[in-house]
Parts: sequence; structure tokens; C-alpha cells
Amino acid sequence: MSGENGKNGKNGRNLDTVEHAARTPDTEQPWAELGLKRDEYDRVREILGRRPTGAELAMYSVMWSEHCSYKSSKVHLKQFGDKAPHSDALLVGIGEQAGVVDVGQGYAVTFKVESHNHPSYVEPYQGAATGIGGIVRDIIAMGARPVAVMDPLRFGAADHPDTKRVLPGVVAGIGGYGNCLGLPNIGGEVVFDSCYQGNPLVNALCVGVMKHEDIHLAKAAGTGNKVILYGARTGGDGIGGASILASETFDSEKPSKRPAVQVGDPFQEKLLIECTLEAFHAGLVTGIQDLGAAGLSCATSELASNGSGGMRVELDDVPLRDSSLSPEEILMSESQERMCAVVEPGKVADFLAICEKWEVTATVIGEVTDGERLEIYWHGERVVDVDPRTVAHEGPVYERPYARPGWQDALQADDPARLPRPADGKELRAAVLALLSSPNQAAKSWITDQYDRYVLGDTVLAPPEDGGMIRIDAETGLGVALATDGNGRYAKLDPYEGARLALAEAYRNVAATGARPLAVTDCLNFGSPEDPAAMWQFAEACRGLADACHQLGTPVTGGNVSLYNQTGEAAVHPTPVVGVLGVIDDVARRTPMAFRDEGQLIYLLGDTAEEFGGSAWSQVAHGHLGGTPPRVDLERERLLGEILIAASRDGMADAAHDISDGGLVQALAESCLRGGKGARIVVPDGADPFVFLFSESQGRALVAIPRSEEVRFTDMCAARGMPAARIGVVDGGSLDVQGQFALPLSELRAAHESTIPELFG
Amino acid sequence: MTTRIGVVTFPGSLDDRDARRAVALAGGEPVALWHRDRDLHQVDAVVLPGGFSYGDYLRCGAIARFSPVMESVIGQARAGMPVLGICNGFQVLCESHLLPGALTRNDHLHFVCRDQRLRVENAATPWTRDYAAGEEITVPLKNGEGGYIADERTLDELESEGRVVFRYLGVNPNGSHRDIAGITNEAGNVVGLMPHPEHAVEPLTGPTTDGLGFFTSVLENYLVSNA
Amino acid sequence: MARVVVDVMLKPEILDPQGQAVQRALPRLGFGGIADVRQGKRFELELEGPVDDAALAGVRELAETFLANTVIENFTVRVEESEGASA
Amino acid sequence: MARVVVDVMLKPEILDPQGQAVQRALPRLGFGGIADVRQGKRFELELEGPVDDAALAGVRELAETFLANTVIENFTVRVEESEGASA
Ligand SMILES: Nc1ncnc2c1ncn2[C@@H]1O[C@H](COP(=O)(O)OP(=O)(O)O)[C@@H](O)[C@H]1O
Ligand SMILES: [Mg+2]
Repeated sequence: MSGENGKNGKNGRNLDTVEHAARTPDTEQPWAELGLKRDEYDRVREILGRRPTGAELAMYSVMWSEHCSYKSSKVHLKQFGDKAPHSDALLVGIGEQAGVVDVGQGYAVTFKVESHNHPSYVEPYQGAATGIGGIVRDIIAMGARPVAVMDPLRFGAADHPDTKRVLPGVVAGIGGYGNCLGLPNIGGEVVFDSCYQGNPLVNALCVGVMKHEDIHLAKAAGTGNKVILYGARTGGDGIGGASILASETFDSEKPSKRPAVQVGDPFQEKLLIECTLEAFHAGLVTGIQDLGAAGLSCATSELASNGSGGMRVELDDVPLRDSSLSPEEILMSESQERMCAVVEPGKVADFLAICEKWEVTATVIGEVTDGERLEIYWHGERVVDVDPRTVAHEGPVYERPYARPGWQDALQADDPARLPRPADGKELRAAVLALLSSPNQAAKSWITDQYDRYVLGDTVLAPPEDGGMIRIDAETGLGVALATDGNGRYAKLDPYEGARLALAEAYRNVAATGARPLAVTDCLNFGSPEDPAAMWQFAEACRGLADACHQLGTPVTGGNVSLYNQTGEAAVHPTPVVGVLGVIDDVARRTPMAFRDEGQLIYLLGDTAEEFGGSAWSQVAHGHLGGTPPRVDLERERLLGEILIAASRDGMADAAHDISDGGLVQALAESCLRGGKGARIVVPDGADPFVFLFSESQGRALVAIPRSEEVRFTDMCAARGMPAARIGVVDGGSLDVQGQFALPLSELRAAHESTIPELFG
Repeated sequence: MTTRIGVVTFPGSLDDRDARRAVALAGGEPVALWHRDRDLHQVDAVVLPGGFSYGDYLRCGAIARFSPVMESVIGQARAGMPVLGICNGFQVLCESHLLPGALTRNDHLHFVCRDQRLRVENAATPWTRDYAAGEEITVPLKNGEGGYIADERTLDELESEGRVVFRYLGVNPNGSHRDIAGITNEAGNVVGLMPHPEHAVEPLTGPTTDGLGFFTSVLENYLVSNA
Repeated sequence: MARVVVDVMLKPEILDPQGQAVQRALPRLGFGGIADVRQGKRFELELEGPVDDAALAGVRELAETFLANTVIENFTVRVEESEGASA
Repeated sequence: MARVVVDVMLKPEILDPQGQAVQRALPRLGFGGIADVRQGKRFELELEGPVDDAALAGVRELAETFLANTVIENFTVRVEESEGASA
């Protein structure tokens, strides 16, 4: 910003006040630099009936950015509400900072996934760290105590030099922040594909727990109530960072589009958690809002527009780290670890005392007024006078053109059936080793061992289990399970099906632990909305996810859209990441994935067809992506879920593991290695061993049943119409596919576990 | 009368709640102690829990050492009160010079969280009486700066006086000298270790229940010494 | 052998949680009169050859591309005279 | 205001895994001719008053008791002239 609009002299002489703006309609303003389009700027002028002040322009431009306003995605996201299945469990639906789900016994759970993709490419450690910080504040702002985090990640090719920069930094950042905050990391994903080379996807999920009566929504009701800003001081870092970074494609010719990323302070955030929850429990808080993208612009306009009155804010009272900041910069700063609370006047002293106890800086910066306006003052002059709804909720909405790309047909016609396959036992054996040691299918323990999974003492399942599971009540054993999944290769072949497949897989992973899936959060990572092909992928994925959620009875409660994941013409694979939350009445009943006891019977649930489109095998063996993704039958997924949950509840299964990318053999190997026990497997009569082992047909899972439970288990499957085939037994020290090959676990383990450390260690 | 075991909460402490739970599961009475409060509330023993006190920004434990509560803890420790420092608590004890040596950045430079096998070398401290010397246990380990180092003379002294209380088995997870996982002071009442016994007290949430012995040991100690 | 020192500090506008933590602790320790603390990294490089312009240019490039993250950090490169001699 | 710099380095006999990691990465980055790398900390303290002997003694005590852990680290204290002046 420059000239009259941006700068204020020390004495405020050049201050662009509301009155000044009204008097100087023709002043040039840097709306384009701030990312507004001509017609958007004109709309601001029309709303205000004058030109905006510099401060107002700053607010509108960040709040109307793609990242904050969802202007390209809104029309498609609507389906999540319109098609939402009825769910008694939903206490707070989509639209709030995070949805809230009833999990029984008076407990409610809130969870949400968000992206921090672009900042993590620019500065991997801090970008990823502040991604965790941001999503955790969303959860605190609902009044919940955060209890766990997860991190679905996508990187460029594993052997690309830049991946060696990005991955270790991202992992260290997620660990550095999450570990220091004291939140167990209970799951995530790591996927490599060259399509993510310049656009890694760093998504972060947080889950929190509260009692029903503690649910708090962000609003500023009650004239005379005080607005308190607390947490870190406001600095000049990341001004417009997340919103502008996440709303533009990278273009190496414009390095100025890479503003400094923010540095996170997890210790400050830990104090914020304790201080906020203590204030909630003392009944001191009327409304609350975290400061994330768009900082104070967002917090003040959203709090004000969700309440009944207006708001008056004194920017001079904002504690600054850098005293030279202008009002525009203070409004746009994305300094981390800040929150905004609305507190009744009589409770302010108690609120400040709690902040003092936790050594958190807290300042009253304004109050709720009985008008309808958000007014912001600087040096006694009014620099903002807006209807907050026009800033927070009435941003532009675009019906972007979209079109099925011309190449889609050719891609789908490129059937993997033509690819040469392993012909005998020896070749199958080699294919298994190649699969299990490939970066995508290899063990991720080098990464997950950098995350604390024990802190808080309630982690029941953690990586590499199918889902993470947290106990929330030690008396009754009530717990929740979560899994996140998304397969960009499937979605590239068919974005509608890809979204349904993502939900199916996450649902299956949660059910495999024994938990009942209840609700969904999603992070939609796509290319530029200005590209009709990427927009079509986005529209299709939204339609697919909304339809699938409807069918499975699991509403979307919240999520995040990340667009512009694109370098030049090349967009990332369309990557809908879906997080599913489930509940389990007693965590002691959970089903782990390990084969532990010799003699357990191994059953394959579901049907296997020849399905290799987008498969891990086609990628590893042939670098191939084509055809159509596996068929997904959501009724079958639901039935499989019921069987897995019943088996857990009634103690019929010792182990369960979902089957997804890599197919049956991947799941078998993981369960063997997890328990340190081998398996003897018989290929069913008439089955093609290759298809049996490597196909990625959906709606399948592996279970280990003690002999004593076999009849009860198979009767249950038969009664419910679930195909269940006994394919082997837990036995010995090898994965032994009879008549084909035997792989000693030591060899399997070496192949599976050495890849990632060798690449990044 | 139950043994009162204080668990200190510094800003940034993370495993304080778990340590209190472990005390309770063992049959003791957990007492929450606050970093700004010098008063130890008549506790019989103190646990300094894991976490990142004050963010651990300067060096782990360096700022916590100067907190008001530590003045009292240091005084009582010198007077013989059993004090257990777990992970960050161990770092605080070293920074306070209640234990010799220092904990440095893991040699591989990564934070590591793993189930760690240990050998109990000294089963005579108030925190290890319920183990047998030479017993092997498995408890979680999670740290970024857990490499125990001291000069050769100090190390020799620790060895010869039987003050190495725990040693890593199988893997040395952080480059600690002589595989040392935990040590005690000359008097034997102050014990520090990097692994987390408080995360191994329940079969559902820990890899084992091997950690419970720490918290039962100190109860017996109280009964014995007051008998 | 000659020693070159690279100092890496967070840019002034970037939050420095480490420096802040130290500063907040000072009053408690009884140290007054310190208005600001910033914490950074110091790298000591022992060069095999002479510290000529080419060598310094090399170190500068190393600092720029590897030792510092210039998105958030500044660095300075200097030859350390005295200590290098005494060592 | 005057700036005092405290440099804290691991003692020479103590293993420095961070410095080693930098050194190991050098060949991959195409930097040769560097025999040794050690990494330490640099603290920049802005004093409110003049940098007289008393102030420096105070900083030295701060370094000794707090900024460095003298079990494993050495430190040096010095007044930064040029930059302090230009700031
Ligand atoms: N970045 C990560 N952070 C935490 N856990 C991860 C991460 N990546 C993978 N995991 C965990 O590793 C295990 C295996 O991952 P994956 O093969 O993707 O599981 P699935 O195919 O069943 O979804 C899971 O427990 C998963 O949660
Ligand atoms: Mg799974």
C-alpha cells in the first residue's frame, strides 16, 4: 500500500478516515494488488455509497478472497447442507467454525480438517506448524478441549530433491507444534505423486471434546459487552498471508506473491487452550472467535455479524509487537496464537485474571454496540464504518464455468487390463516386495514416530492402525475413532467416484476399529477455479461426496476448500480428503489390526473383482494411471461396517484391517508385521492369484477370528448376506501364499520399513 | 493415611495430568502443584512431569528451574524428599544441578516416540523399589532432546556408585552416553529419566503396565520410612 | 585453518518466540535493564583453504540457500580473526 | 540503546549433531572445502542503559547462569559496535 490510503503519519495527518474517503472519491486505491477484481471493488463502493477507506479496503479484500469467502466453491458446497442426511447426532451443523456431534453420555465432539498447503511449500516447518495451530484454535473456539490431531499429507515424487526439503520440514513442523501443544497425533496419510511437486498438500485435523452445555458459538450478542483480544501481540508477519497465498497460483515471475509466512509459538497456544477453557468453565464467555486467516478483519466482522448488534473497536488498544504498523496492517495481520472473546462488563475482571494466571496478554479493544455497524477507530478517528455482514457473509459468489476436460475420455479408455502382469509365483513374490517397498505403500513409521501419540494418556489406537481412537471417558470407556482418506489417482480418473471412494475408505477404516461412523469433515484440494476443467473436478467431487454422505447417513459437519493448487497449467490431482468420526461405547472393545495369535482364522469379507484402474500396483509396476476407479457400493460398505462393529461389540474378532490401496496382499502384510506373526493363505478355487492379491475392489476387509467364534461369526455374515471366505490361518514366520510364494516376515519387514528412512533419514 | 504425591504444573507441562492419574492408579493421592506457588502443600514426594515447560525455548528445563515452586523442590530434595523427574522433569533436575550432566539434542536430530525397552539397574531408590535389579521393562519414550551426556569422570562416578538407574536396551534412541536412560543423585532420593513410566500404567493406553512400579514404589517408601 | 562465522537471525518483523521466552524470564531472575532479546543461530565454519573472496562467496551462497531460510531469516557472514588465531 | 551479543557454543569435546548434519549435507549441495561446522546460539540483547562495566558484568552473569549451560557450553559476551550504531 502506498500514498494517501496506506500510510498514516505518526500524528495521523494522512489518515484515511471515513470522512476523508467520502470527500475524496477519486483517490486511486490498490484494490488489484490486494486481489480484488474490478467489479468486486465497484461492489464495495456501492455497498458503502462511497469509496472504502484504506482500512476498509484491507478488510474487504482479505474477507472476499477465495480463502475466506469461498466465492468459487459456495454454490457447490451448498449440497452438503441440502443433501445432508438426517442425523440425531448433529448438534451444530455446517457453517460454524466446526460442527459438533453428540456422542452420548452428555458428551459432544467437534472436529475439522483444514489445509495449509501454500505456506508449507514456502516454509515447510512453519507452514505446517501454523497449520496445526490454526485448526486447534478452531476447536478451542467451539468451547472444546482439543484431544488429538491428524495430518493428511501429499508430496511430490519421493525421490525429487525438493521433496527432501519439503517433507522433513513439514513433518518436523507438525511434530514440533503438536508435540509441544500436548496433543497426540493419531493418524493421517502420506502420499507421493509428482503432481504435487510444486503444490504439496498439508492438511491438518483436530478433534475436541466437550460437554453439551459447553458448546459456544462465535457471536457478539449483548450491547455493552466487551471485546477482548488475547494471546500473542500483533506483528507485521504474514500480512494477508494465508488468504492471499491460498488464493493465487504460484508464479515464479511474481516473487512478491510470497509474503513472509508466520512463525508459530506452540507454547503460547498451549496457554491459550488452558486459559480459554478455564474462562469457558467459569461461565465468563458470551462469544468467542479464533484469529486465523484475515486476522482481526475476520474476527471482528464475523463476531459482529453473527450477533444482534454492532461493534466498536479501538485499534490503538491492540497490543503490538511492532509499533510502526498501520491500521490496515493491524487489521490484516495474521500473527498466530490470538483469540477474541466477547465478555459481559461485569465479568471482564475475572476473565483478565484468568489470562494473567496463564501469563497471556489480554486487552479490551472494543465493545458491542446497539447499532448495526462495525466501527473501527485509530487515534480517535473512524477508519472503518461498515455493515459487518457485507464483509463477512455477503461477499461475491461466482458460478464459475466448468466443463468435463477433453482428455477425460482418453484417460478412462486407457484400461490397465492391457498391462503385463506377474505370471507365476516367483513374479508375484517380486511384485509384492516391489509394492510394499514403494514409497506410497511403505511403512510411515519414520514419520509417525516423530509425533507424540501417548500424551494425555487416552490414546487407544494410533498409527499404523486403521483409525486413531481416543478414550473420552475413563469411567465408561466411551471413545471416538477417526480416519482420513483420499485417493487423488481415483479422483483424477473420476472425481465423482473419487469423492465417494474417499468417504467409503475412511468409513471402512473407522468401522474396522469397531467404532460406528457418525459424521464427516472434508478438505477439498483442487486446482484453479478459473480453469473449467479443475472447476468441473471440484463440482463433481462435491456432488459425489454429498451423495455419498446422504447414502451412508453421515453428514458433513465442516471442512475446508483449498483451490489454486496449481503450478502454471499443471494442477494437482483432484484430492478430496475425507475425515470420518465414529463413536465406540467402550474402547476396551476396539479391534486392532495385528495378527497376534497363531491359529486365528483369517477371513476375507466382501467380493473381489478385477479392478486395477488407479491401483497401487499399476503405479508401482508400470507408472500407469488410466481406466476407471474401482466400483463403490455404499450399501455394501454400510453392511461391512455393521459386521465389523458387531464383531467388535460381541468380541468375535481379534483383529480387523480394511482393504484399500495395494489390495489384499498389502493388508495381509501389514497385519502380519504389526503382530509379528505370519499367515498361511490359500487362493480360493478358481480365483486368479494376481487379482486375488492385488485388486482394489472396495467394500472388503480382513478379519482374524478365534476358532471358538468361527460359527457365530460366519452365521452372522450369512444371515446378513455378507460374503465371507476363510482364506487362511495365522501361522509361522512368513506370509505364505500356498502354491505361489512364501515371504519371511524379516524380508517383508526390511522391504516395507526401510524405504522412507532411506529416502529421508 | 495415603501418600501425598505432588505433581508440578509449569506453563507448558503436558504430562502432568497423566502423572496424577498414575499416582492415583497406584493408590497414592495426587496433589497438583502450581509453578508460581512456593508452597508444596505437605506432599511426601514430588513428580516433575514431561512437557515443554515455558516452551523449552532456551534449553529444555532452563527456565522452569527458576520458578518459585522449584526453590522449594530444590530445598526439599536436598533434605531427602523423593523427587522424580520424567523427561522434561529430568531436564529441569539437571538444569537445577540436583542431578549431574545434561540432556542434549538427540543425535539423529528428530523427535522420537517409541516403546522403549529398559533395564532397571538400581532397584534401591524410592522410585524403583518395586522392581528387581536387572529387570527389563518397556515404557514409552518421546523426546527431542534426550541425549544424556556428562564428562567421563562423572560417568565413571555414576557407574561406580550405582547411580545409573535405567539403561536403554536394544536401541539407544538418542545417543545417550553409555546408554543411560536415568540416574539418581548421591543420596538416592532424586531420580530423573527420559522415558515415560506414567504412560505405561493401563493396558488400554500404554504398551505395558510396567510403569506403575514407579508410583507404587514411592508409597512403600513412605510407609517404610514412617514405620 | 580459518574460521568463518555465519550468524542467522529471524527478520525483525518475524515473531521470535525463543527470544521472547528468555526476555519474559529475566525479571524473575532478577535481571533488569534489558529492553529486547532476540535469539538466533551461529554457525562456525572451518575452511580448509584460504579465506579469499571466492571462499567467502561460497559461504555466502551456502548461507543463503541452506543455513538461513531467507523467507524468515537474515544472515551475516564474517571472518573471525582473533579467536581463529588463538585456537 | 546498545546491543550486547552473547554467543553460546557447545564445548569442543561435546558432540554437535546439528553441526555435523550441516557438514554431512555440504557435498550433496556442492560445497567443498569446509573441514568442520559447529552450530550454536546467538543472543542479541538490547540494553536500556549504557554498556558500562557494570552492565557487562550483569550480562556475563546472565550468560553464565542462564543463557548457557556451562556443563556443556561455552559463551562469549561482546558489545556490537557497528550495527548497534547504525540501528
Ligand atoms: N502423516 C501421517 N500422520 C500420522 N499418521 C499417519 C500419517 N501417514 C500415515 N499415517 C498412519 O499410518 C497408517 C497407515 O496409513 P495408510 O496406509 O494411509 O492407511 P489406510 O490405507 O488404511 O488409510 C494409518 O494408521 C495412518 O493413520
Ligand atoms: Mg486402513
